[in-house]
Amino acid sequence: MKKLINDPADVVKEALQGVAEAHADRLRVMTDPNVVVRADAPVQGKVGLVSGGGSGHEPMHGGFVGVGMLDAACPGEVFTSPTPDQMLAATKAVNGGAGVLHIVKNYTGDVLNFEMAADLARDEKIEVEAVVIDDDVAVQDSLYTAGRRGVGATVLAEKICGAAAEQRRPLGEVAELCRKVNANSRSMGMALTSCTVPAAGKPTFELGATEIEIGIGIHGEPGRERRQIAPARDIVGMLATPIVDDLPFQSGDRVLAFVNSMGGTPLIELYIVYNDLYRFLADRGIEISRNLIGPYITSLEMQGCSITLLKLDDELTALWDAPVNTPGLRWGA
Amino acid sequence: MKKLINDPADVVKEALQGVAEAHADRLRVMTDPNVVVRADAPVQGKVGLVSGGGSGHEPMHGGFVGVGMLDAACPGEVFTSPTPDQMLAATKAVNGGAGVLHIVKNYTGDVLNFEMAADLARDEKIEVEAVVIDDDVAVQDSLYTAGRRGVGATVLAEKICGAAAEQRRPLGEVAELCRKVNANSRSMGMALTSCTVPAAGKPTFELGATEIEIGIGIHGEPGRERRQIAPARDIVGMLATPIVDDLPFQSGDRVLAFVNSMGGTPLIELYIVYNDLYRFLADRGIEISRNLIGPYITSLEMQGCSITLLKLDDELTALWDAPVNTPGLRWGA
Amino acid sequence: MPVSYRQVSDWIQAFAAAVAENREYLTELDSAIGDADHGINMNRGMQAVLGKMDSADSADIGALLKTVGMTLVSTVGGAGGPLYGTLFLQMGTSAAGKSDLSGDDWADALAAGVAGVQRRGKAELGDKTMIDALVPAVEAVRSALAEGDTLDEALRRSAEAAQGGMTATIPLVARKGRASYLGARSADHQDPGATSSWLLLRTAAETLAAKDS
Amino acid sequence: MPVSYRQVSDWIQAFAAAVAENREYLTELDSAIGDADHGINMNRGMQAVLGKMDSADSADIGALLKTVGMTLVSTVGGAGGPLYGTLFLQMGTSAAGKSDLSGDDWADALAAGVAGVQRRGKAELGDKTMIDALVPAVEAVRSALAEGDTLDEALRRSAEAAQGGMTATIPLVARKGRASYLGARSADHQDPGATSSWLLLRTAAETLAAKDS
Ligand SMILES: Nc1ncnc2c1ncn2[C@@H]1O[C@H](COP(=O)(O)OP(=O)(O)O)[C@@H](O)[C@H]1O
Ligand SMILES: Nc1ncnc2c1ncn2[C@@H]1O[C@H](COP(=O)(O)OP(=O)(O)O)[C@@H](O)[C@H]1O
Ligand SMILES: [Mg+2]
Ligand SMILES: [Mg+2]
Ligand SMILES: [Mg+2]
Ligand SMILES: [Mg+2]
Repeated sequence: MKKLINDPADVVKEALQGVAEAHADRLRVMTDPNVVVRADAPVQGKVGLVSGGGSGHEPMHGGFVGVGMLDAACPGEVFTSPTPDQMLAATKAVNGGAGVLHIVKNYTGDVLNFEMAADLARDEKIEVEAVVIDDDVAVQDSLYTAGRRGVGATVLAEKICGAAAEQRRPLGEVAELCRKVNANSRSMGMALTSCTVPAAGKPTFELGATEIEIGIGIHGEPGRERRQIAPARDIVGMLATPIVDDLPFQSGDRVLAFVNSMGGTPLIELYIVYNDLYRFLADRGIEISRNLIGPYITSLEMQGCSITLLKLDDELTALWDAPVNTPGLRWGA
Repeated sequence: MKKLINDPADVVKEALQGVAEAHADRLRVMTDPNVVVRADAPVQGKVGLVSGGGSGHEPMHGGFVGVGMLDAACPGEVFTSPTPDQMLAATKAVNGGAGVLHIVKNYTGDVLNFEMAADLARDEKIEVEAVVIDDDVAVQDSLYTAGRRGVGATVLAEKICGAAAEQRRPLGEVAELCRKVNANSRSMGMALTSCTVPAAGKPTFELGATEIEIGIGIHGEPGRERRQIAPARDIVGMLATPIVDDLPFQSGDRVLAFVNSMGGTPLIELYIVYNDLYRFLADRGIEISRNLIGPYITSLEMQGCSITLLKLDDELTALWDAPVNTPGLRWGA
Repeated sequence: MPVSYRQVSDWIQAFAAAVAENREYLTELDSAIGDADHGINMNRGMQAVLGKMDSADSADIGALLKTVGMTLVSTVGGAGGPLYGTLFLQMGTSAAGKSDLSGDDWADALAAGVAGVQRRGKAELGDKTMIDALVPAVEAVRSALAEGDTLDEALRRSAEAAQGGMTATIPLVARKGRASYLGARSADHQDPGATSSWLLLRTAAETLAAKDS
Repeated sequence: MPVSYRQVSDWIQAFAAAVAENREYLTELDSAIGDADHGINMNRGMQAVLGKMDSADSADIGALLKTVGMTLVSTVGGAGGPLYGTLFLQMGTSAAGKSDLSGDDWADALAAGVAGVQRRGKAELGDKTMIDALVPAVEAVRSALAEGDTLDEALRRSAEAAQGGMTATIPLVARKGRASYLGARSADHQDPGATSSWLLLRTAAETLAAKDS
C-alpha cells in the first residue's frame, strides 16, 4: 500500500487536523467525538443541517460544511459510518432553535446510527427530522432488502437544502425539499480500479487489467456486473441508460448533470465523460441546464466515475444557484 | 491502459468539447487552432492574460480561464506544449488594446513556441510581454541548462496577475508582478505511481510496489531520486526542506501554502500532507496565512503530490483574495 | 453453579481477544460481500471496551454489560456498532443488578439482547446476518436447559448452534446489510457478522463454564 | 546530377514514413529521459505534412520546404515542433526559387537550417540534443564535396556522421531540453531528437541520390 499517510490508524484524525488548520476561518473541528461544524454555529432561527458518513469520500461531508450548505458533518472511520454520540454532539452544536435535519445515506450502518442519535436528541428535546437518500439505481430496490444506496444525490441535497435553510424555511419544508431532491435524482457509478482502506492495507477487491466494475458502490462494494473496458461513450450508456429509464427522465426535462470522479480519475477524463453524456441526453431531448464536474463524492483513490441526474424545476434551480461557501463547493460568495 | 476515453487520438478534442458544453456561460472554445477563451474577451483596456501548455494538467490551464484569472489558455496535446498558431490566435482574441502577457512554464517546448508566437504577434503590432515561470527546486538551476521547470507557481501567478489585470494595471506592472510571484515561489513534487499518456498506452516510467519518485516533473519526467515509501511527514520533509532552504523562507515569513494532488491522490491524503506541512513550517516560525489544497496542476492519473510555497506580502495577499470566477478556481463571485 | 461477575468479565476479555485474533479474517469476509471493515471496527470497539472494564461497577453484571454496549455504540460505527451495542445494552437491562447469573438468567439476557438486535435491524432468520447465528444460539441454550442439561452443556450447544447458523449463511443470498446490494452475488460467502457472533458464543462457552467442571 | 523537386518531395515522404515506422521507438527513447511523446509528436506533424504536399507550389523547392516547416510548427508542438519547423523554414529560405539543388545548394540549405535550430534552441555540440546529429552531418557533407566526392557519396557520409553523432549522445549528460532536468541520470540514454535527425539524414541519402547511380 503506497499512500501519503502516517500510521493507518491516524488517517482520519490527522486529515481532520489538516482541515481544522486549513479552514479555521469557516470551520471548527471538534474531537472526541469528531464533528466538523460551521464556525458560526449554531445559527439562531435557522434549521441546522447535519450529515455524516464514513471518511474516504472527501470532500463529502466535511468539505461541504459552511454557509449555504451543511452546518455540521460527522466523519466516521474510513468507509465506516460515524457513531450516535458524534451525531448527537453535531445536532446539539447546530441547533439554533429551529430544529435539525439529518441527511442520511441509505446504508444500514448510517441509518441505524442516525436513528439512535435522533432518539437521543429527542430525549434532549431537540426537534429532529431525518431524510434517507437512496438514489443508486445499480441496486435493485425491494421492501425486503436494505434498499438502494445513497450516493451522488447526497451532495445535491446538501447544497439545495442548505440554501433553503439559509432562507429560514422551517424544518418540515427543508425535509420535504430533501425528499424531493432524492425522489428526482438517480445515480450510477463504475470503477476502473479498486481502492485500499488504509487499515486493511490491501485492495478491497481485485479487477483484472482489462476489467471494469459497473454499478460500484462508494465503499468498494462490488456492483452489478463485471465487464471488459469499453470506450467512454459505451460506459456512459451503461450508466445513463438505467438512470434515465428508472425515474424516468423524459424528452423536455431539464436536468442537473453531475459527473463525479471516484477519486483517482482526473478531470480530463471527466470532461470526456461529460461530452458523451451531453450527447446521450441530447439524443433523448433531455437538456442539461446545470452541471457539476469533479471529485465530490469519492472512494479514496479509486479510479472511475459516477453519473447523477437531478430533474430540475425553477425552485430547485434557484436553490442550486444560491450562494455557497464551503471548502468543497463555492460560488456567489 | 484503462481510462475513461474513446480514441486516444481524440482525448484533447473531446475533453475540450466537454469543457465548451459545460461552461458556455463563462468560456468559449475555439478549434483549429484550439484555444479556450473568456466568453467576454477581449476586455477593452484590460491587459490580456494568456497561458498554455500540454494537456493532462487539468484544471490548468483551461480551467483557469475566467474573470479574475486568465483571458485565454492554449491546450496542447497531452504533455506537449501547444503551437505558435494557437498562441497567436489566443493573443489576438484577448487583446483589448492594453497588451497581452504570456505566462510561460519553463520547458524548452513551451518557451520556444511562445517565443515564435510573440514574434508573430509583434509583427501584427500587438504589445506582448512574456514571463517564464521556473519554481521547481527539484532541478538544479544553471546557466548552461534549460534551467528549472515551471510548476505550481504558475497557478498562483495566473490568479494574482489575473486580479491585477482586472484592476486595469498596465502590462509592465502585471508582468513585473508575475516575476515577483515567480521569484517568491518554490515548489517540489513527488510521485507514488506513474501515469500513462493515452497515445503512448503504457506508463511513462515504472515504480516498484514500495518505490516513490522524489522531485518528479508534471510530465512524468523522472525526478531527483528514487526512494522507498515513507510516512507522509518524512515525505513532507523531503519536499519542504529544499523548498524552504532555497528561497530561503525564514522565521516570521507569511506564506501561501499550496498542497497539490498529481491527479490520482485523494483529498484525505492531501489534508494529512497539509497537516504535516503546517507543523514543519510552524517549527521554523513560518506562518501559513493562505492555502490552496486540491488537484490544480496534475499529471493525468498520477498519484502523488507537490508542495508550493509563496512568500506573501500585503499586495500579493490582497490580489490572492480578490474575486475569481473560473471552472477551476472560484471565490468572491 | 451460577455465572459470576468475574466470569462475565472474563468472557468480554476473551471475546475481545478472539476478535483481535480474527481481525484480518473478519475483514477478509467483509471485503468479499461488504466493505472490508468488520474486523477493524469490532476490534477497535472491543479494545476500547477493555479500557473501560475496570471503570465499571465491580459487582453489577448488568452495569458491566451496559458499559460494554455503550462503548461499542460509540466506538464501532457501521452496522456492527449499533447492533452489537444494542445486544449488550439489552443484555445489561435484563441482568440489571445481578451479581451472578443462573442458567435461565443467562438465557433470558441473551434472548433479550438478540430481540433488541432484531428490533433495531429488522432482520429475519435467513437474511444472511448475525441473526442467523444468534437466534439458533438462543434457541439452543433454552432447549438445553429445558432438557435439564448443565449450564456448561447448554453453553456448548449454544455455541455449536451459532457455528451451524454461521456456516448456514454461506449459500444464502443477503437481504439485509451491505451484502444485500450484491443480490445473487452475495451467495457462497460466509457472513462476517454471523462469524463475529459465533466468536461471541464460543468465548461464552469457554469462559462461563463452571470452573470446577 | 542535381537534386530535383521530385526527389526533395520523395525525401519528405520517406522521412514521414521513417518517423511513422519509428514512432514507438522514438517515444520509447523519450520516455527514458523525457516525456514519452517525441515519436507521437513528430509523426503527427509529418502526417500533416503529407496532407499538405500536393497543395505546395509544384516547382519551387524553397516553397515546398517552407510549407513543411510551417506545418511542423503548427502541428508538432513541444521542443521538436519549433526546432524541426525552423530547420525546414531556414532550408526553404536558402533554397527559395530553386527548382533543383546542386551539391553545394543542398549543403548550404542544410547548413542554414541547422544554424536556425542553433539560434532558436541555443544548444551547443555535446548538449545531448538533435544538434549532435545535425552539426556533424553538415560538416560531413561539406568536407565530402570539398574532397570532390559525388553528391551521393557526400549524402552517405553525411548520414553516417549523423548516425555517429546520434550514438555519441548515449554517454552524454544532457544540458538542454527536458533531459537536462535529470542531470547525471540522463547519461546512458540515446537522445530521441538526435535519433529523429539521423532518420532525416538517412532518408535524404536514400532519396536524393542520383537516380542513375
Ligand atoms: N439489518 C441488520 N440486522 C442484523 N445484522 C445486520 C444487519 N445489517 C448488517 N448486519 C450485520 O452487520 C455485518 C456487517 O457489519 P460491519 O461491516 O461492521 O458494518 P458495515 O456493513 O456498516 O460496514 C453483516 O455481516 C451482518 O451480519
Ligand atoms: N534547446 C534545444 N536545442 C536543440 N534541440 C533540443 C533542445 N531542447 C530539446 N531538443 C531536442 O528535442 C528533443 C525532444 O523533443 P520532443 O520530445 O518532441 O519535445 P519535448 O521535450 O517538448 O517533449 C530532445 O530529444 C532534443 O534532441
Ligand atoms: Mg463499513
Ligand atoms: Mg512533450
Ligand atoms: Mg463492513
Ligand atoms: Mg518529449
